Amino acid sequence: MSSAHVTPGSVPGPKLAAHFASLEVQKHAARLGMWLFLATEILLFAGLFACYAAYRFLFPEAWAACSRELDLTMGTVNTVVLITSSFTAAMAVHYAKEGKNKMVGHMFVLTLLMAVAFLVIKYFEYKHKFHIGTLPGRYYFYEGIQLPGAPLFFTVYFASTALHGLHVLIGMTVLMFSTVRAYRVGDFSANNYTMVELGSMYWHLVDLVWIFLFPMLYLV
Amino acid sequence: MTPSSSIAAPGAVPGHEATDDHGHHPSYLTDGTTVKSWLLTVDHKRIGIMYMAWVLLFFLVGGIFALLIRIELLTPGPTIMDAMTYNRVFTLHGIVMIFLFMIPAIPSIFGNFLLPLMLGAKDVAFPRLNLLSLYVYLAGAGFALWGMLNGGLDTGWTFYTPYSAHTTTTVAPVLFGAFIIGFSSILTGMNFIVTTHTMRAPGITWFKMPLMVWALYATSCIQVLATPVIGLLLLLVTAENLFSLGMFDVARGGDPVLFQHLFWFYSHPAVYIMVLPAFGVMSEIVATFSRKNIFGYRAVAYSSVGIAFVGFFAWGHHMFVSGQSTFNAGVFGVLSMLVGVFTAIKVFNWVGTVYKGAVEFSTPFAYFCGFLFFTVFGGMTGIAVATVSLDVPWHDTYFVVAHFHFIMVGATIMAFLAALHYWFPKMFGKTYHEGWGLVSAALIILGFNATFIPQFLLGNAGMPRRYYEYPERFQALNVASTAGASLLAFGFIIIAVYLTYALIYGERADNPWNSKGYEWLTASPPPTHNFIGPQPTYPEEPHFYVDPNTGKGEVSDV
Amino acid sequence: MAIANESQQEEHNMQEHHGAGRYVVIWVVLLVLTLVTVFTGRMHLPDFGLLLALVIASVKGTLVALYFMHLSEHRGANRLVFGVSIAFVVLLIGFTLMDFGTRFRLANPPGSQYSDLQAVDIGANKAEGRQGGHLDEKQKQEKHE
Amino acid sequence: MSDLANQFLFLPERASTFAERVDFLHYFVVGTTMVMSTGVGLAALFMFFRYRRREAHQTTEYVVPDLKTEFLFVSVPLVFFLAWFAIGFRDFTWYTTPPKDSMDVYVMGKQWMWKFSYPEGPNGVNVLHVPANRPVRLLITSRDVIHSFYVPSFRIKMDALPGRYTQAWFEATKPGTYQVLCTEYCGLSHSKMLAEVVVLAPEDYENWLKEQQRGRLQDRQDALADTSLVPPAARMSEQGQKLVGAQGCLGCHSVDGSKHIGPTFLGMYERTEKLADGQDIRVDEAYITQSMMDPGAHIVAGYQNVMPTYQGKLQGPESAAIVEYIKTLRTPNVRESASEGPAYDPIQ
Repeated sequence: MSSAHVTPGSVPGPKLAAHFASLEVQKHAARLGMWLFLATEILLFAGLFACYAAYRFLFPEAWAACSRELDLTMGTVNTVVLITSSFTAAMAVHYAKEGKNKMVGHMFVLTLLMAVAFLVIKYFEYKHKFHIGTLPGRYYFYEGIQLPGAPLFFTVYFASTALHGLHVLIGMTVLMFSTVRAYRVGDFSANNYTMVELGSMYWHLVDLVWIFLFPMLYLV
Repeated sequence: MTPSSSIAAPGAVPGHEATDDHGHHPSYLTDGTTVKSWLLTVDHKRIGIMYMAWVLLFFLVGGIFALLIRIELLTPGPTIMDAMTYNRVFTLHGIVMIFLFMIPAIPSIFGNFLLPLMLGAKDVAFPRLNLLSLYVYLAGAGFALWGMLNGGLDTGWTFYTPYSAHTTTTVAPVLFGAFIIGFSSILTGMNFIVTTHTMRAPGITWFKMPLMVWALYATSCIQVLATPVIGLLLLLVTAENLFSLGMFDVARGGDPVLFQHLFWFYSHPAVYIMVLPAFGVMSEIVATFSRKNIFGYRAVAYSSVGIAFVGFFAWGHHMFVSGQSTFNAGVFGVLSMLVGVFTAIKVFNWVGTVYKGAVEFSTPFAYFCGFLFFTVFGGMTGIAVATVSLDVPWHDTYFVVAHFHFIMVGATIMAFLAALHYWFPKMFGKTYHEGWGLVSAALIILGFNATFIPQFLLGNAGMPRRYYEYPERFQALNVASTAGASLLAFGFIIIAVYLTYALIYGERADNPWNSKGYEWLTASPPPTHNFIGPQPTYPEEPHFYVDPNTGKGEVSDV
Repeated sequence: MAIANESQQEEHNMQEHHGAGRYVVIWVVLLVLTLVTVFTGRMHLPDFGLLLALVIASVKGTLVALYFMHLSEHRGANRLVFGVSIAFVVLLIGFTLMDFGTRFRLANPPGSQYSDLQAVDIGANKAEGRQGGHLDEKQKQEKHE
Repeated sequence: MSDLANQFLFLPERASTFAERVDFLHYFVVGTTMVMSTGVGLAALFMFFRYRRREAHQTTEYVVPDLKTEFLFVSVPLVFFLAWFAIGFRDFTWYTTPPKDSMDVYVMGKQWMWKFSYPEGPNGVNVLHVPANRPVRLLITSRDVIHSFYVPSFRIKMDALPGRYTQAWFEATKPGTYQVLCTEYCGLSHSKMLAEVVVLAPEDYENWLKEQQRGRLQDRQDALADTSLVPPAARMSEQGQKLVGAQGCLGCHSVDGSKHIGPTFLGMYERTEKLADGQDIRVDEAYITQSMMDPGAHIVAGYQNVMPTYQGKLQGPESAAIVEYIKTLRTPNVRESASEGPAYDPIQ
């Protein structure tokens, strides 16, 4: 987009790339693109959900027993943390529309802090599992549950939480760019908030996936 | 309603003179000649051309693997390699041809080049993502090639567990490479969908889009929705192979059939990723060369979307004898029949298009004839193998191999070559030698038949696929197949020679077919921003060859 | 070049700007639903426990998608994309489960609810991992029925 | 008539009840396909010629199909496809539902051979004996990766999944020998994983069964019509299995892993043994052969030097056959009795 130019006018606006007919089109394209990308993310997790569903269907007893082995308190706290971080991300979009760049930055910093909290809690959960041996497949050495399918539960658990954790990290990176821009440049406004909006959409997706993973793993 | 003036006089294209005669607006080929101007370009046309270079290179690699396979199968015993090498060669043939050639071939080359032109846009919606998709593709290809050079893998391109989880060959880098290529496929798909939604020039409503665009749109939907599932699956198998993650591990209660479900959830729609763009290309070509509006335009457009949708729910017909339930076999069997119906609609409408047309039998049309043949027989044998009980003896035999080569190699390569010849003047502003074009088309169509018809019979006789050695009674047909393959290789060599010659010394051409497709209303090769000056008015309908004086007045119903 | 109709429509929809109160309400509802699902989850309802949890999760997910992700204001393609992807997830899972539920029982993983084979072991460590199964005497007689 | 069609389509001999059903549908599908595509092709060719171009910028009439035509385009193929499906699915259901009076045979695939065993009767490697005109249900499993059991002449095929059973059944219609192929890629020697089904007339089958139960050696040559079909290694190992019984090896050597007077054959091949003199030796062909001919040369620690020499008692090919047989017992945890169920050994 070498020949991009700034739209005339005193209000700092977004850049219009030369190949788009108008700003509306450009924003529409960006948003549709993001939704398509989120659709691919949903289908990425769909594969894991299918594995989960199949094995839950086959081994309900092992699933119930293993699920009770997880730390429900930590899981609940993590859910609350992630939902709240999603709320602050939504607020960031709200402030961006009003042009309050400082508040956008603050909201994203809160979101990022909660993301870190989420990962720290996850770390302690993992650590405990490595300690007692509720590990995937052949690495499983926990004596407490000797039901067929138990090692599979932890394969699914680790695969899905690890993939989700990876998405938390990616989401954090995305939000960090918006945060820096909000503080440094501060040009988000009612007609220029696509970057904030898309970043926060990604973060909501991370939240959305966890909203499903939480009952699937902790509340069978 | 009368068609616009630009339709009436194809020669008087706005901006055309300015480009060629005065040189104010260099074509995309000459606008910047440095290496950097190519490698860092965001111009969809240059990206398409770069894709073409790489994709053709991988086609050559895959083709060499194919010839090695055919030579090995000349005799019942070992011929030129040992069993391990053979197992790797057929695996790499599959992986290279599917992930590196067939999936990007038509969408990434011709889709990239033509989609914005056909929609009257300056570029695709996300030009930088478009460039990124090329480099992601190359990165994935690099990983895969590195894995191949380190010994390759012997799982077959289907990577079935538990074999792929335990084989000692180099599985991980190749799988990871395929995973990365998936991203490239997703990026292209996203880009095309958004472009189709937001970048259409004024007047282009959904039902005025050329059928190529419909086909690309349907293809992109599949790419976006199916590719993530195989991405996840490839990661799981890589993890299984490297760290024994255990998702499909039989010893832990895992189910290898679940792997197959997830695998075919992608890989069956992936077949349509390969063949739908071919349908799009052929819709363009049959209209241009018979100078006729498409018979049943809406039926062809809807059937593209229909195939894309129903194609997702037919995956179980790859698993009739895998231990899947009888009930599921029935459900998937019925749904597979629907895909067949959609394809049949297309075939009938293509043939119908010729009715009362004005056929010019040039090279792209010759490929259309071959395509029609391969699609009908490839499609019908597809229906036959999806007819549940018939699949029992045919499954995993050479019958299936011949069937999908008829569709994927026959139909898709016919379309690829047809597109290459049809849009060659558009891309490079030059023409090739028509005589050689027809000769090589005849050679290739003959070669395909000679290669794969014996394979249908081999399948009937019961020869399983992926066999290094085979009982002696299968030899005669195998020799016939190998002979056909060499004919085919010869045909490709001729094409490579005369097209390279045409690229350098070819005669100057602008629109040698007098096509009225919207992409032909700008100069050949097009300028960097596709259209110069006032954009040509979009025709009343796509594929419109009606006499402007009478208009649509005499609408004949059939 | 004019604007494609779709884009205009969407821009129009996105003009709406709501107060922050709406987000707070959604947030509170989400937290309440989380507590409800934890509460019902701890009751270990026998059959429909997971189903109930998933229904609550779907409600939460819908709220996030509609209001945090502004899907309630988006029209056309965006909704279609989201809807189709969810539908495909459901169909993928549905067809797969249908297979496990209706399969020849001995073809399911041994030790599972839908198999007549007993698991030899659970495959817990490197040394085990030879999960097979065997038929009970009773089942041997019944297997033809 | 149908023989001619079979020859034309290169179909193998038809030797089961299922094959008759499949072939009937095959002819129907091929027939309608040929008729319809010939029709479409001729129509296309005619129009290519009839409507050839007469001038470069020729314009054409605007032709669109009416609803009736489009309906025809949809309904005609749909009716045919659904008819094929209905017949095909009926036959498939028939194929996946074994009759109640069928006899069970357990089939186990492993890299790269097939083992057959009967619930109460004998075992066989790469040769399956069944009576003609009686339904036989196969309970198929695998011990390592996925294999697929395919008998072209019966038109039957079913994947062998590790650790569980799939089922297939057939009723052979005429005595003879039919080839079994593996159709799911299973590794290096996938294409050598051949076996055969020997269909015997009912009374011959009874005799064969009795002979097996009496434990007498049976002359394999009588039953085999075409000896070239079975791979040499598999044939040898089967001969070896018989020799081991006939020569009395089993008096001292077990094949199920239990310790007896001599070391067990199970998993012996390629195992590293500690010798009485403290050295290590890797058990290979040479060592096994040497131990048969000169048993005292290298005694495995913990065993007495009590084995007589077989020098002169065994011919060269016979000792080789025994070696082949011992090789097939390579994988640990071999289960000899079939009814125990599927077992699974991950490849290391």
